[in-house]
Amino acid sequence: MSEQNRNEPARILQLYETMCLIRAFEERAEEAFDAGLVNGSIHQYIGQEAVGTGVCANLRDTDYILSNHRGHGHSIAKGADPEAMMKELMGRVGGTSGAKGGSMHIADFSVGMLGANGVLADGLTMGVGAAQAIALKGEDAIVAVFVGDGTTNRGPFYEALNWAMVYELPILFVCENNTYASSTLTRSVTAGEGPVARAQAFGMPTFDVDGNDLVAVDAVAAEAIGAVRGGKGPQFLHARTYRVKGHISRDKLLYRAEGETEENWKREPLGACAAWLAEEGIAEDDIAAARDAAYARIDAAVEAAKAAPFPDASLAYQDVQDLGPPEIWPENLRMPGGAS
Amino acid sequence: MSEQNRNEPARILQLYETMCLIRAFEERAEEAFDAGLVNGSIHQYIGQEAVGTGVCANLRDTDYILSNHRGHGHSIAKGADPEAMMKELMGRVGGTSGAKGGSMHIADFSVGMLGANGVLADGLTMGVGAAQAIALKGEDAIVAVFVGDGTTNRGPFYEALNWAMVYELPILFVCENNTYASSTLTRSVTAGEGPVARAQAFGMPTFDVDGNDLVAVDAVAAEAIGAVRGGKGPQFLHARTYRVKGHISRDKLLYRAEGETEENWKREPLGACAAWLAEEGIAEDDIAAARDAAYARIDAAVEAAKAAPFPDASLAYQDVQDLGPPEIWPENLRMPGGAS
Amino acid sequence: MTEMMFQDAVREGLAEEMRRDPLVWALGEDLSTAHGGTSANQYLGLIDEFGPKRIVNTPISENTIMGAAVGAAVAGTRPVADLRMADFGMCAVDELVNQAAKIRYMFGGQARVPLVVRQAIGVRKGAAAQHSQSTEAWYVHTPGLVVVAPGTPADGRGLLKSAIRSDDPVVFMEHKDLWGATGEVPDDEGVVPLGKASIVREGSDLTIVSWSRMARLAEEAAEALAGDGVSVEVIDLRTLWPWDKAAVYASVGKTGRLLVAQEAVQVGGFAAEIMADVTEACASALETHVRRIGAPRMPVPYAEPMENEYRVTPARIVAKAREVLES
Amino acid sequence: MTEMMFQDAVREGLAEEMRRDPLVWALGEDLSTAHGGTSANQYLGLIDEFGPKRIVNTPISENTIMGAAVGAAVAGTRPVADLRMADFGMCAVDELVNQAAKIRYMFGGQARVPLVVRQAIGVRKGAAAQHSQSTEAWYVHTPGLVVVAPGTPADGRGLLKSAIRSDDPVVFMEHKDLWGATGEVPDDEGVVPLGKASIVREGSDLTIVSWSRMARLAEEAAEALAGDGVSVEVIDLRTLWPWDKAAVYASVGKTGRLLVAQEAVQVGGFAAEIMADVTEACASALETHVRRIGAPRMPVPYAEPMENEYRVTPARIVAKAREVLES
Ligand SMILES: Cc1ncc(C[n+]2csc(CCOP(=O)(O)OP(=O)(O)O)c2C)c(N)n1
Ligand SMILES: Cc1ncc(C[n+]2csc(CCOP(=O)(O)OP(=O)(O)O)c2C)c(N)n1
Ligand SMILES: [Mg+2]
Ligand SMILES: [Mg+2]
Repeated sequence: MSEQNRNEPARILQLYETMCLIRAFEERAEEAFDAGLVNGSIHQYIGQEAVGTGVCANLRDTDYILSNHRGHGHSIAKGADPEAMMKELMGRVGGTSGAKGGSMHIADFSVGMLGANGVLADGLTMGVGAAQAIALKGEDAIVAVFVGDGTTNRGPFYEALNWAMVYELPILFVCENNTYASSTLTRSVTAGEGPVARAQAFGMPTFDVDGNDLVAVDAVAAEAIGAVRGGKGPQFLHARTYRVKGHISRDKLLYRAEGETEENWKREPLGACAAWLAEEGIAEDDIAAARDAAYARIDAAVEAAKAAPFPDASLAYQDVQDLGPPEIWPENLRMPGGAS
Repeated sequence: MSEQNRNEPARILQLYETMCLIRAFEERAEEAFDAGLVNGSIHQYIGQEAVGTGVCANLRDTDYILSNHRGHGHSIAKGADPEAMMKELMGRVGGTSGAKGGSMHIADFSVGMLGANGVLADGLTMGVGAAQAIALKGEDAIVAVFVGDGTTNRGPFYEALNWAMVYELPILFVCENNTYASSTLTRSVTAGEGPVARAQAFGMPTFDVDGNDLVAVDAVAAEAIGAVRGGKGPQFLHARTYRVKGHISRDKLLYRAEGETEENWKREPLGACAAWLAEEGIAEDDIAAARDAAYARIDAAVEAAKAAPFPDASLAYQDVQDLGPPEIWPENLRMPGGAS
Repeated sequence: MTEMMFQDAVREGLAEEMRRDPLVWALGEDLSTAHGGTSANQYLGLIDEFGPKRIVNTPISENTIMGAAVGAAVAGTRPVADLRMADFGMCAVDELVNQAAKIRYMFGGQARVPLVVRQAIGVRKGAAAQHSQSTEAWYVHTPGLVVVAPGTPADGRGLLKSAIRSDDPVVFMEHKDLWGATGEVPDDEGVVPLGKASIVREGSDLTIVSWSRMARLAEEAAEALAGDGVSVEVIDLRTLWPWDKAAVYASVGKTGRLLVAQEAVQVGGFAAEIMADVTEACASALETHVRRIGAPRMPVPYAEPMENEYRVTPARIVAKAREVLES
Repeated sequence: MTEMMFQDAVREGLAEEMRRDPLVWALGEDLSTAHGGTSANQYLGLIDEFGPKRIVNTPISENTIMGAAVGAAVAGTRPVADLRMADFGMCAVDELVNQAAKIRYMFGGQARVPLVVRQAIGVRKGAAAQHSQSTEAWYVHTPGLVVVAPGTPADGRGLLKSAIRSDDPVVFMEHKDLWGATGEVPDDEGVVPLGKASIVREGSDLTIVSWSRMARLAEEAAEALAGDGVSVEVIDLRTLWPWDKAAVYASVGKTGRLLVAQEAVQVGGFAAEIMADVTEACASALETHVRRIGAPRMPVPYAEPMENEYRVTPARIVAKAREVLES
């Protein structure tokens, strides 16, 4: 994406379609979960689509991202195949991680998506390491790491910030401040001014943006990523957003004030982006077509996933490690078709 | 110590004696180490005496401190018995920790010294917990935690700062910036402006002081501790100092520029304090008497420690836990007098 | 007796201890809020009765949840630190093992560390590699710790009470898949002593020793074997350190045959310890050598067929039991 | 052959691998500086040859030392992360166990994690509870990890090379008390394969299996027993996972008697695993049941008489060996 194309409606329309893809994926994933088709639980990215989309729009295939437990949006934005992702959720052959990981362990190394993560903050320390590998190899690539607001209270967050600055690594930290950490209001357990002030204490340049405004995120991400690419060292992007859905698929949001969710839903990023596009002269039909294309692609992904076979139980023994057998069940304990 | 006594020469002379006690303890401990009388290794506090002394001078017996690996000075300043400490170093009956812990695990709960610590930063998280216990019990006490400059790069440091602020705990963080972390110049692996800026990012009030100036430390500690006691929440005290000796007893300081140690030795706190006392009209004889009393007390402690018996091997099985035996050696493997 | 869900019974136990002793308090992530999901309801409503100083909703700071619990314990309170899962417990191994387990000892008995750390174990459907681990063997191997792994609502409640009253640090490992399980819970105080096994089924041909949810599967296996005329004694250890050697030895003395069943990865698991111990201690009583069953040495996979391949099932226990019986 | 100190041999091995492969690098606290003490000389001088991008002096940030190594490994380099001691390694169990050990598996084989994590084990005189732990059993119990515990300078050098070349994450556990020990080191490349035991003494009456420094004490015990006419075969496992079952089974087939000796706390230690395995696998070859020897279940105490009480000594091994021989 060349610089002059930025903020061009055609580009934003494309990114709008990516956001729709994420939205559709999350909606269909929830339906699949409710229908009992998902083996584990899921963390939805609904309402935060602009952050992952705007950031990844400024990354190249050769750049890396590291994600967290809420990784569907990051994965799609970085170019992972939603069909393979849906298969992963449903535990089918063809899943991104061979159906070994599920929602929290989606990864697609072919597009530089180095993995979602079930343990908070570990993506940060791994991210600085990936950036160090880039530096050691002299590659022309950068790393972006996504971290939730609640996770900025874990120690490894600070270690990673310090580390990135000490070694002047090519890394962008993206703090997605969606207001909540699980059922806890993050500000109720967070001292001081928050993530931006904390990053600044390490001398790191920071950016603050309305994370529900795709155009704004895209522009700020371009600037921050440009700085990283330009050798200016680590940058910190704080995106203010809101998690409109429950923390996990089972969450009934009992901890929220009445009307809070609805109030925030009014700010969700897709509608705002569609309105911006319309204002910029994109035809309503084209906007609708982008949305429809996204939903159609995800619907097809769901069908393909449902039709895909379950992996054979014996695949469980693959990819543990090269050395040392996984000590599989002896003959008399092996059960055709798995457990009793 | 009432407010009007502060900065009074008589008070400072007392604290000078405490510093001499620490200095003498460390010198004699090194001699004992060199003579093979210390079972493990030691981390000396020489050059930093003013920090522990000045801070603890403003604490009460009922207040707690949590220390780190370099804990001799903190212990003495908080009122632990140097003789019991010397016995601990020499692994004798009567050691502060029953000769079970050694130099890195000196504790004296009777004076609120909740322990040195062999793992960096753990005193911080334990410290906020101790402060939380005080708050829960509604006690009129506070906690002071000592942390080295190098340790401020460990994640738990930040977690503890945030935690202390969130629960508005009665705690003072004392960062002893002695320039080095083991053989590493701390600033070479520390981004941004350092500990003070980091604490401020959590909204914590901070104090910065020349850690080699006892009078200054005493005054600043009084202010900071007064704030904690006055319910103003956690405070952060940054004391600039210098570790004139090696990191551990075996350290030959090969990583230092020539003359660096000597240059810094000129700023060591005892000489400056003695000069201040003289200027304030304390007779040289009185100053010398204080020093001599300290050395005499430590020399006696060394003699007492040398004369004390080693603990019986069977004591090793005590104080593991109430439930479940330590699974001691069966009869045929028990050896009179310990190992072969 | 009242029929209760495991998580409700344990919550009741906690509430009763908190009423009994004002120095008991709990800390952890999301303790004071209600999800509506299953797993976060272990503290539901307690905030209303005990307030935010005793039901402490913490930042996401595992090191400090554990470290603060240690500090608060040595300073005279009785914290219950919740790390949610043994997998996240790995973020605080240092504070648990280097501090909680050692403080009393290395300070020569000056201090006690009366804390309970809750960290749930076990495979829960689709939870995959980072939310399914059973790490009880690590803590059994750690001097200074008591390790508890209850398998019924009554034991969960009764052992939590004992754990809270204990002056030793106790690692309290619930099974995530038991949280929703139901069972009879006594109406009285119902304290269950630490270190005492429960003989959940008497038998004379074979002893199966197990704990946590696996003890329930062992019961199922015993039931199946009973259909074939085999009489199996099932021992639910409940406490893993110190484990009830007397009960196990006595049972082995009766049956002469022992199978140890665990959910965790077999290699290096706690079953090996029981085998090693009983092999030496009951050499003359054993009619055949001790056997064990545990999971393959692999991370827990996600998709159902593979997840099932990981699982120790009643059918597999039965098959292994037959091997013991036929030898 | 050249006589070398353990730490020097291992440093040589690292330097040779760094010369061989530019993607090999090391990170940890104080790696580029010289203490003058013993334990910090494992990297002495390497900074001069390899520079600060490959000998990386880190902040005191254990989570990130381990986490960055994982990230750098999946991104195509071969880091050697030094956590100094297994005790401090506890600060990074999460990154090692939840990430390094599982990434290949939970991402369906998309990535490898070719890293080595050095974390020394063992009691060193007067190091006490927090600087003396031997935690190898934890990592043997962790799927995805290879665990190495060399006991000689040659094995230290040769196994570090194999560990660096391995695409699996390897936990490399030196013994602190071996750093200064000397031994013959081959002048050639001297790669020692992972997973292969070393039969350090042949014998026919009894097999003693051990590893790390304890294998040296087992040799001393064997020597003492030889004086009484007992012929002991001593196997130094060197790699704990995967351990060399073929070598142990063959030896047990010959001697019919097995004693496993470890320095770590006996309860829940790796010796229990070997016992459990061999008990099942070699049932017919065993003339008496397998025995083990390990430390009491207590933290490591400081004062010498108590520290010695903790220690597994050659004399204790001899006494336990006699028990095996007389049964
Ligand atoms: C180390 C660790 N602690 C706790 C959890 C459980 N957990 C999963 S997500 C979550 C909340 C995360 O909040 P935030 O960082 O704001 O991200 P968000 O879910 O809002 O995207 C918690 C506590 C975990 N997965 N890992
Ligand atoms: C978690 C942990 N990592 C590493 C060590 C080894 N170590 C002991 S002291 C030390 C340096 C500490 O530096 P600093 O915090 O500045 O304290 P100082 O020694 O200067 O008083 C190191 C790396 C340790 N004890 N614990
Ligand atoms: Mg959030
Ligand atoms: Mg320092």
